[in-house]
Parts: sequence; structure tokens; C-alpha cells
Amino acid sequence: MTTEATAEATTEAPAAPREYSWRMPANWWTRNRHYFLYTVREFTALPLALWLLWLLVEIRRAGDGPARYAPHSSTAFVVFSVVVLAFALYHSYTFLTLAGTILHFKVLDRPVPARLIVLSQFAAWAAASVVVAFVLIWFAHE
Amino acid sequence: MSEAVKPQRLALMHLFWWFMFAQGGVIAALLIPVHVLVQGILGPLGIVPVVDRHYDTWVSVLGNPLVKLYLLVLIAFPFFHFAHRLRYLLVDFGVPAAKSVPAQVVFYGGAVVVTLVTVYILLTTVPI
Amino acid sequence: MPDKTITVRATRFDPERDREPRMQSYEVPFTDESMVVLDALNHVKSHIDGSLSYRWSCRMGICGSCGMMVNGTPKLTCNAFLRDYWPRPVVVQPLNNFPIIRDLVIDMDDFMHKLKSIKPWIIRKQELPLGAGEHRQSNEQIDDFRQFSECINCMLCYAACPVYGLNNEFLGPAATALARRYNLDSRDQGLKERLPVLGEAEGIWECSFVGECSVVCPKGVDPAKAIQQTKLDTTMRFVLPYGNRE
Amino acid sequence: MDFESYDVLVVGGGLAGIRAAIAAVEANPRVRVGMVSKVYPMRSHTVSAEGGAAAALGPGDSFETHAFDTIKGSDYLADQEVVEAFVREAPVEIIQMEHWGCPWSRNPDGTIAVRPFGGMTTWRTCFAADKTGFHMLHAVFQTSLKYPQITRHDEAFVTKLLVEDSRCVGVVALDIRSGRFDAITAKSVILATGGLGRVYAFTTNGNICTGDGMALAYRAGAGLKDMEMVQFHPTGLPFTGILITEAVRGEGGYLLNKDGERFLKRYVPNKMELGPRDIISRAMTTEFEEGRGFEGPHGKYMHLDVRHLGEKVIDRKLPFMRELGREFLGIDIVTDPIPVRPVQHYMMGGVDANISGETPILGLYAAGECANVGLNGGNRLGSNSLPECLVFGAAAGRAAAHYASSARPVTANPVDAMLWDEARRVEAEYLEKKGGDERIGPIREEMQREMDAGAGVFRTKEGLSRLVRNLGGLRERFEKVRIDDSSRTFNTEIIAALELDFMLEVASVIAFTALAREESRGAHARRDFPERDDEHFLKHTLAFHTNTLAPRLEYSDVHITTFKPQARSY
Ligand SMILES: Cc1cc2nc3c(=O)[nH]c(=O)nc-3n(C[C@H](O)[C@H](O)[C@H](O)COP(=O)(O)OP(=O)(O)OC[C@H]3O[C@@H](n4cnc5c(N)ncnc54)[C@H](O)[C@@H]3O)c2cc1C
Ligand code: SF4
Ligand code: F3S
Ligand code: FES
Repeated sequence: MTTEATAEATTEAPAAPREYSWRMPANWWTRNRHYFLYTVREFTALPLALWLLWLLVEIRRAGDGPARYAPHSSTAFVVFSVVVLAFALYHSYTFLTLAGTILHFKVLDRPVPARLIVLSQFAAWAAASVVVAFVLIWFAHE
Repeated sequence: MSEAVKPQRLALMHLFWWFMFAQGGVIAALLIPVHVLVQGILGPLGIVPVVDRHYDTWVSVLGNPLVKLYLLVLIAFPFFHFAHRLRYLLVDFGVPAAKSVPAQVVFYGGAVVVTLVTVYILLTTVPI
Repeated sequence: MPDKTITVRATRFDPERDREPRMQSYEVPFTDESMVVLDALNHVKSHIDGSLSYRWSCRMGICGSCGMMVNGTPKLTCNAFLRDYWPRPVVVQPLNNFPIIRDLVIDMDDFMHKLKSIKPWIIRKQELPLGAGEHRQSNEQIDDFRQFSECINCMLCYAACPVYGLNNEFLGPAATALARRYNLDSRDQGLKERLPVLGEAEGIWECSFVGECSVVCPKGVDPAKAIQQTKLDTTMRFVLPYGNRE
Repeated sequence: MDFESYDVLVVGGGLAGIRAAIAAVEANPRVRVGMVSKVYPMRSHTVSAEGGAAAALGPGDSFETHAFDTIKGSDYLADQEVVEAFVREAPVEIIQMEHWGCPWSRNPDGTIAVRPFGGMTTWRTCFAADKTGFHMLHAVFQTSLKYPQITRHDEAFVTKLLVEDSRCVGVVALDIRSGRFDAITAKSVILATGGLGRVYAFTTNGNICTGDGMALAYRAGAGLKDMEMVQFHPTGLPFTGILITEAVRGEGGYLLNKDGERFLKRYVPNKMELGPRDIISRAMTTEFEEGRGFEGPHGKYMHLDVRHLGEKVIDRKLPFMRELGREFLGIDIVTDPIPVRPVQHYMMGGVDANISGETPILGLYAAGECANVGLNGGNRLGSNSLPECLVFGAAAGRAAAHYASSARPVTANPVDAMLWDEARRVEAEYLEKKGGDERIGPIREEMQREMDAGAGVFRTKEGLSRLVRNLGGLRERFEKVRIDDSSRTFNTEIIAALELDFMLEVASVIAFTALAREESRGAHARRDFPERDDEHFLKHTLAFHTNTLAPRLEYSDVHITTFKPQARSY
């Protein structure tokens, strides 16, 4: 249903008035701290992807045979990993918090408070990290 | 009157890619930091022993089918997440073309390629 | 003590004269700590320049008509206190992401269409006759959707959402929150009719969860949550075999 | 001829207007309805209503007591058959609103909950937390979107009713966005334009409550009924006039003077805080005069104290009040008392209409706050207004649809000329006028101050006479008004001028009718005539437009059926 522009125009009314249309400035994401953090959050995808590609290479190199196998250990690589870790932590923090606030369950017909869900997300993160770290380190002794 | 009647259909492709994005995001959030920390920092610096530091341990772990499955999940799923985010990031930076079907083919296709490569590598490297 | 004043810089745009919006400054007496930005605009209109145009009515944060950008943030001007800006000037602009009709007045027809498109009314397979009395509903069932029913259509969320700013086809925060308000109402059975609108390409999937919509919402509606939950629920209906039920 | 023509045209997008539009369509699905509103419908002032809507729903309630409370509250100036019809229809309408999605607060068993309200003997006020009007308006507006027969003209300002051969055939409306004048014709027209609180300086009413519909009907020849009856609500926030709902007292809040005393024991000992608004407002004013009020930067005030209710009750039942306290006063009502003082709130008077909303002008109907169907008499009980909008909005909608189905179509010829005349008038008086030297703002502010001083809670002959004189002076100054804005696009200054024109009109009617009623009844309290005088004034005042500011006054009988007038004490 629209506001119909019909009816007799008696006065020398101007044709449909011009509006000034909105154009999004290209640098919009720098104009507000939240927008910037959002952009960083989305950008984490890139470093994380690169690091996983490295992992793929690391796996592939296991096919090189015992003599030629040499894991990466350059300073540059460590620095790269530190940077990636910062992004990874930011991704985990934002993703789990946000996912926690949108998940909704009911237990005994009562909604589970979002805080609790977020907390359990972080608990799951901690648990997964401990298990993975354990496997990665423990089996190194064999 | 002036209302443009748009065909309204549930966009199933969007739904699927969002689902993959969400799954990948969870996997990435739960698992990636610890791998980066242990394999990317602690291991190379020699602070703790890590499986991939020695050929023997690395191979014996990679030979385990469960590990292979785990690594597939760890690597493939997040790529759907990354593809989705980077595509939208391009949109945010004023490249609406990133929404087009060809762009979708490139981004999600890329994730599919990474998945296939991962499967290939996992199957061919240290076969079970 | 000399009388305190505050500088108000407001956007002026008259399509009959101007090609582009421009800014105009006014000095307004700041006589009372509880004065809001809207009071300053009203002072300008009554005593300095009657041609300044903007919308307002209730002055109590409930009619939703006085939303503007105040120093770059979308705000209800009847709820933005001068004391939070003084002694620096307060800059008032029309809401971002909308076409400007005049001065501080934006064109929100787009939202009115979107609102209608999500069918914001109770849909039932079988109408309950009036004689049968009310549908029973517990306060807990109301709690399920209460938050999403508090939307005053003030458009601050649309002004805050960059995705909407980039693409006006996007259904957007408030409309989705209202759709969810009805979908979650125990009296409503219209989910299936609303899903195609919500789930189409320019619907919920466009939202990349910037979240700023919920940050600026003056009524705690949390439209970002409404959108993500709708994505999740819609997806679950297809992914889980038992999800595909009413 | 291609002007827009409808079967039924509703002027006003508030609760009454939308309810009327839906009723017209449901009465006859072939009826085409137009709805004109000067703001988007969901901005209408109904949105501000907080406390609730009364209806005898509960098992412990009866039509009888709701009717009696209303009639006693009205100080016997209500038309009793109207009240009886009202109390019977109100529950049906509340259920209808429920079916349309209004999120009424509920009892534990899932039925609609009720709360106590001033002047009501039992709990009968249905509520949606403390945003009742907001929820009702949005529910009914959103529901209206599903009817393809309803066409909206948003942000169009009606400047004149088109009357041809003493039949109303439409309106002239200024499309605010384009500045164009349109004739919108219809076989029947329903006025639902709301209240006029903005004629006062200190009011709970929004900027749009400028009495337009009353002035439109008055100028078209309809009578305005009981315009001296203006309600003052006891609990407005000083400075802003924001309303603190009566539900705060309903839920158990105390009114305290500066000695910490619940002073109402001297005025309404049996009802205390649950007394009717007129009496409590007078009690507060008297306490102020006797030096027992707090003094603040914005005048005297009392404390409204809810601290003893506890955070839980406050958050469940009065969340918006807490929000308002926090946002507008910087206090938390859980720990601080709320400063309050009497404030103009509601207009009992309005366009003279009968139980179906019909006015004496053929094809013209009125409903909601702008109408006076005889329900509220000298004082409206809190929470009777929202159901009034529903019941009489629906009645007017049905009657108008019925009339339209047999009325002859509107002819283009005279309409064209009338449109042209009206457009020329507004252009000449405002847009093209040269040499004016007064702004609108100062005239409006002075009118508001004069009304507060002369036609407030207590009135006297001297005060009202002075008011009448000063309003005359303001009218002369208004003739010389100057408009800064020459644009046609969204010219809110022209709107403000047109509104001020209407307000000066209705303000004068209030002043003249108040001067003429030489008694105290309901909200109309004359210092010089402190008693009710049934012998001379158990009558409705009817004011008719003349060529001067002074209306022609007539009086008509009050319809009394069951309840004979008796002393009104609580
Ligand atoms: C703060 C507050 C709290 C209240 N609380 C309660 C309560 O708890 N319970 C209760 O029962 N009542 C309450 N009331 C009273 C009640 O809300 C109103 O009486 C009622 O909402 C009026 O509704 P309406 O539809 O008549 O008018 P409104 O809602 O005021 O609508 C008027 C409509 O007319 C349109 N209009 C006006 N002039 C023109 C014109 N010239 N051209 C075109 N369109 C025009 C407007 O755009 C608007 O859409 C309260 C009132 C206030 C102010
Ligand atoms: S969701 Fe919030 S910000 Fe958006 S329109 Fe509604 S009330 Fe305003
Ligand atoms: S800001 Fe926009 S992108 Fe989504 S979460 Fe809110 S709608
Ligand atoms: S004036 Fe109504 S929300 Fe600000």
C-alpha cells in the first residue's frame, strides 16, 4: 500500500521533489570503532587460511621421507605464527561470544540464559584446546 | 501501487553456504588457536616437544585414520567459513560483484578445491 | 554568570535550492541540565530559523520519529542530552543510509514496504472466534518474543547498518526483528508464509553480523540477535530432519 | 477528474482511526477506505499511553460497576446509555486486540491480567506492561497492513473539510512531502485526530496533539461538546511533562508531600492514591498553595514513591517507568522517589457525536479523543480512553461504511472549486504573504502560558476573562505572522502555522465554555463557584463557530437512565 500520489494538483506544484540519495563512503569502516573491529573480525579469515595452508604443506612434507624431512622453525615463521595467533584468538573470542548470544535452548521450558551458553562455549574451547595440545605433545615422546 | 513485486523464494544456496560458514567458524574458533600456539610457536621454539618436530612421530600420527579425519575437518570446514567472510568483506569494501554467481563459484569453489586437495594429501601422504 | 550557550550544527538541504546538503550553525541557550538535542532544535525553529525541518512528536522516546545522527551516531534526539556534548558543538545530521527529503528529514518509505512484506500480523490456520475468548498465553511465552515487540520503528538500526548502506535491498534489522516477533508468538502460525521473505537472497543472508544495529537500538530490541537466530532456525529446519516441523 | 475518491475516509492514524478503518472494511469488504494522517500512523500519540485499557472482563467484575464508576467519575455528565453500550463492548474489543496480537500481560493461567486504576472500584485495567498504548497501536497498525482495501496517505495534513449542501464529501490535504494540495473525497469521513494538549505549556501530549479535528469540524459547522472539561493528570515529570502512569499508583505507589505525608488522606480518604484524577490534581494544587510541596527549579512538586514495591515488581510491571526515570531524570525509581506535578493530559470535550459516531453533519463521523460521544462527561477515568477509541472507532467505522454503501457518489464539480479556494487561502495567508513580522514560536508559547494560567486545574471568572481577552490579542498577532520557510518540500513551518491557527480556535472555545459554566463539576473547578449545580448545569455545553472568536453556546440535556446524580465522594 503506498501513499498514492494522485489527486488534482491545483497549485503549480513542482514535479516529484528531488531527494538527495545516500552514497556509502568507501572508507566507512574507518569511521567508527565498532565498524573497524568488525572489519578486523572478518579479516581474520585471511591469516587463518594462510596458516592452515601451511599446515597442509607440513602434512605433505611427511611424504618427503625421513632423510629430507625438516619442520619449519625459522624466526620468520614463528613471527608469522604469533601474528596468526592474535587473529585466531580474536576470531575465537568474537565467534564464540556471538554464537553464544544467538543460540537459544530451553531446558524444562525455561530459556537457558545467554551468559551460560557463552560460558559453555568457552568451556568447550578450553577443553578442545587441552585435548589437542595433549595429543600434539604427548605423542611427540613415542 | 508502485510496489515492485519481487519473487520471494527461500534462497537454498544461501542457506547452505551460511550453514557451512557457521560450521567452519565453530571449528576454526575451537581448534585453530591451539594448533597455531603449539605447532607454530611452542614447537619451533623448542619449548615443548611436538609431534611434527620429528619425522617418526609425525608419520605415526598421520597414519592414524582418526587423525586423518580430524585433519580433514580441521582444514576443510574453516575454508568454507573463510570463503564466505572474504566474499562479504569484498562486498563491504565496495565490490558488489563479489555477490555475483561467478564470484560465488570462485570463492566456494576455492573452498571445495582446498577440501579435495586436503583429501588427496591425506590419502597419499603416509597412506593407512 | 553569563548565560551558557551551545553550538548546534545542523544539516540543511532544500531540494528546490540546494544541490548538496550543507551545514548551518546556531547558538542555542543551554539553560537547563535536562535539555535534550531536540529541545535545542525546537529553540532554533521557534526563535532563530523557522525553516529548519525535522520530525518529532512524543518527546519521550516512544513514537520513534526523532531519530537523527548526533555527532555521527544514530540517536533519538529527544533522548540525547546536551550536557553530554557541551561545551563542544553538537552536530545533527539526517540518519545515514537513507535518502534525504529535506534538512533532517529522511525518506523511510522503503522500510514501510519492508514492514508490510514480512506480514506483521497474526496468521492462523483457523481463526479463533471472538466468542471463544482470548488465546491462553503465559507470561513466559510472552517473554519469548517480548524483546522483539518493543521496536518503535525509529530506523536507528538501519542508519547504523553498513550492509543496508551498501545495499538498500537488504531486508534489514527492524523488519527481521518484527518478523521474528510474530514467528515466536505462540498465537501465530504464519512461519511458513514469512520464511520465503526472510530467507530470500536479500533477506537475512545479507546480514554479516556487524552488530551495530543492536548497539544503537534505543529499546534493547537486539535485531542482530533476531537475524542470526532466524538464520539458525531456518537452517536447522533443513539440516535436521526433525527440524522441519511447525 | 482524477482526484482520489473513497467510500470511507479516515482522518487520523491513531488507535481510533485505524480501528475505524478496519471496522469499515470488515463491515463490508467492498468498501474502499482511505486513511490520512499527518504522521506515519505508528507515530500517533496513542503510542504514548502507558497504563492500560479498562474492560469488565474478569469474573469479579460486572458491566454494572464499570458503568457506575465511569458515570460517577464523569460527575454525572456522561450520557448513560452511551456508557452502558461502552462497557458491554469494551471486553469484546480487548479480546479482538488479543486476537490481533497485542501482547497483553497475563495471569498465571494464561488469561489477560488486570490491574487497579484510579476511580475504578475493582481491578479491571488490562495492560501490556507499561507500554499499553504502544503495543495496542503497533498491533492494530500492523494488522491493518493486511487489508488491501485500506490505502494510506501518510504525512498528509488535512486543512479543511469539504462540505457540500451540508454533507461532508471529503477533505483538502496538504501532502507534506511535496507541498501539493489534494482533494481526497469520500462518501463519508471519520475524524479521529486525537487531543489538543499542545494548547497548554505543560502537557503530556505530543507535538502533534493540536486539536486539528476539533477545529476542522467546528469550522465546518459541527458543535464542540463540553470543551471546558480538560483533564489534568496528577503525575507528570516537571520540566518535560512526561507522564508517570497512573499504574504506578495502581501498583501501590504513594504520593507524599514535603513532610513525607500521604496527604490524600485529607481529600480522598477511602481511595487514597486510587482516587480519580481531577480530585487528586486539585488536592496536589491545594497542598502546593498551602506550602506543603517540594520546591524545584521547575516549580513545585510532590514525591511519587514506589521504593517499597521492590525491584522485582517494578521490573515486571513498570519497566518503562524505570527506563524513563533513568533516561530523563537520572534517577532509579527503585531507590529514589519520583518528582511529579499535575499536568494537562486529556480532553474530555470534542466533536459532538452520538453513540455511532455520527455528527450533525451528514457523512461526517468522529471517534477517539477528538470526539465527544458522551462517555467521559466531566472527567474521564484513567484507562477508559483506549477502549473508547476501540469501541467508538469501530462503531464509527461500521456506521460510515453502512452510510457509504447507500450514499450518492461525490461529484467533481464543486470539489474542484473548493480545493482551489483552500489552496489559495493557505498560500496567501502563509507562503506568499509579505511583511509579516511575528514568528509562530513566541505566539504559540504565549498562548500556552495563558492557557496554563487561565484554564488550569482551578479557574476563576477573572482568570478566564483575562484569558479570553489575551487569546483575542494573540489571534490578532497571528494575522501578522511571518514564515521563514518558502520551500514546498516538507515545510514544517507551514504545518506549525496551520496547527497554531487550529489551536487558537480550540483554546478560545475552551476559555469561553469554561467561563460560561458557573459551577464546579469533574475537571472543571471554579474557585468562584465551588459547588456542583445540577439545577442549571447538568447539561452539555455545545459551542458553534461564529464570525468572531466567541462561539455561540447551546446546552443540551444529559441522558440519565439508571444512575441518578448524587454527591461524588471517594
Ligand atoms: C502520555 C499519555 C498516556 C496515556 N495513557 C492512557 C492510558 O493508560 N489509558 C488510556 O485509556 N488512555 C491513556 N491516554 C489517552 C489515550 O492515549 C488517548 O486518548 C488516545 O490514544 C487517543 O487516540 P486517538 O486515536 O483518538 O488519537 P491519536 O492517537 O492522537 O491519533 C491522532 C491521529 O490523527 C492524525 N491527525 C491529527 N490531525 C491531523 C490533520 N490535521 N491531518 C491529518 N491527520 C491528522 C495524527 O496524525 C494521528 O494519526 C494517555 C494519553 C497520554 C498523552
Ligand atoms: S530495532 Fe531498535 S533501532 Fe531498529 S527501528 Fe526498532 S527500535 Fe529502532
Ligand atoms: S548492523 Fe547490519 S549486518 Fe546485520 S547484525 Fe545488524 S543488520
Ligand atoms: S520525539 Fe518521539 S521518540 Fe523522540
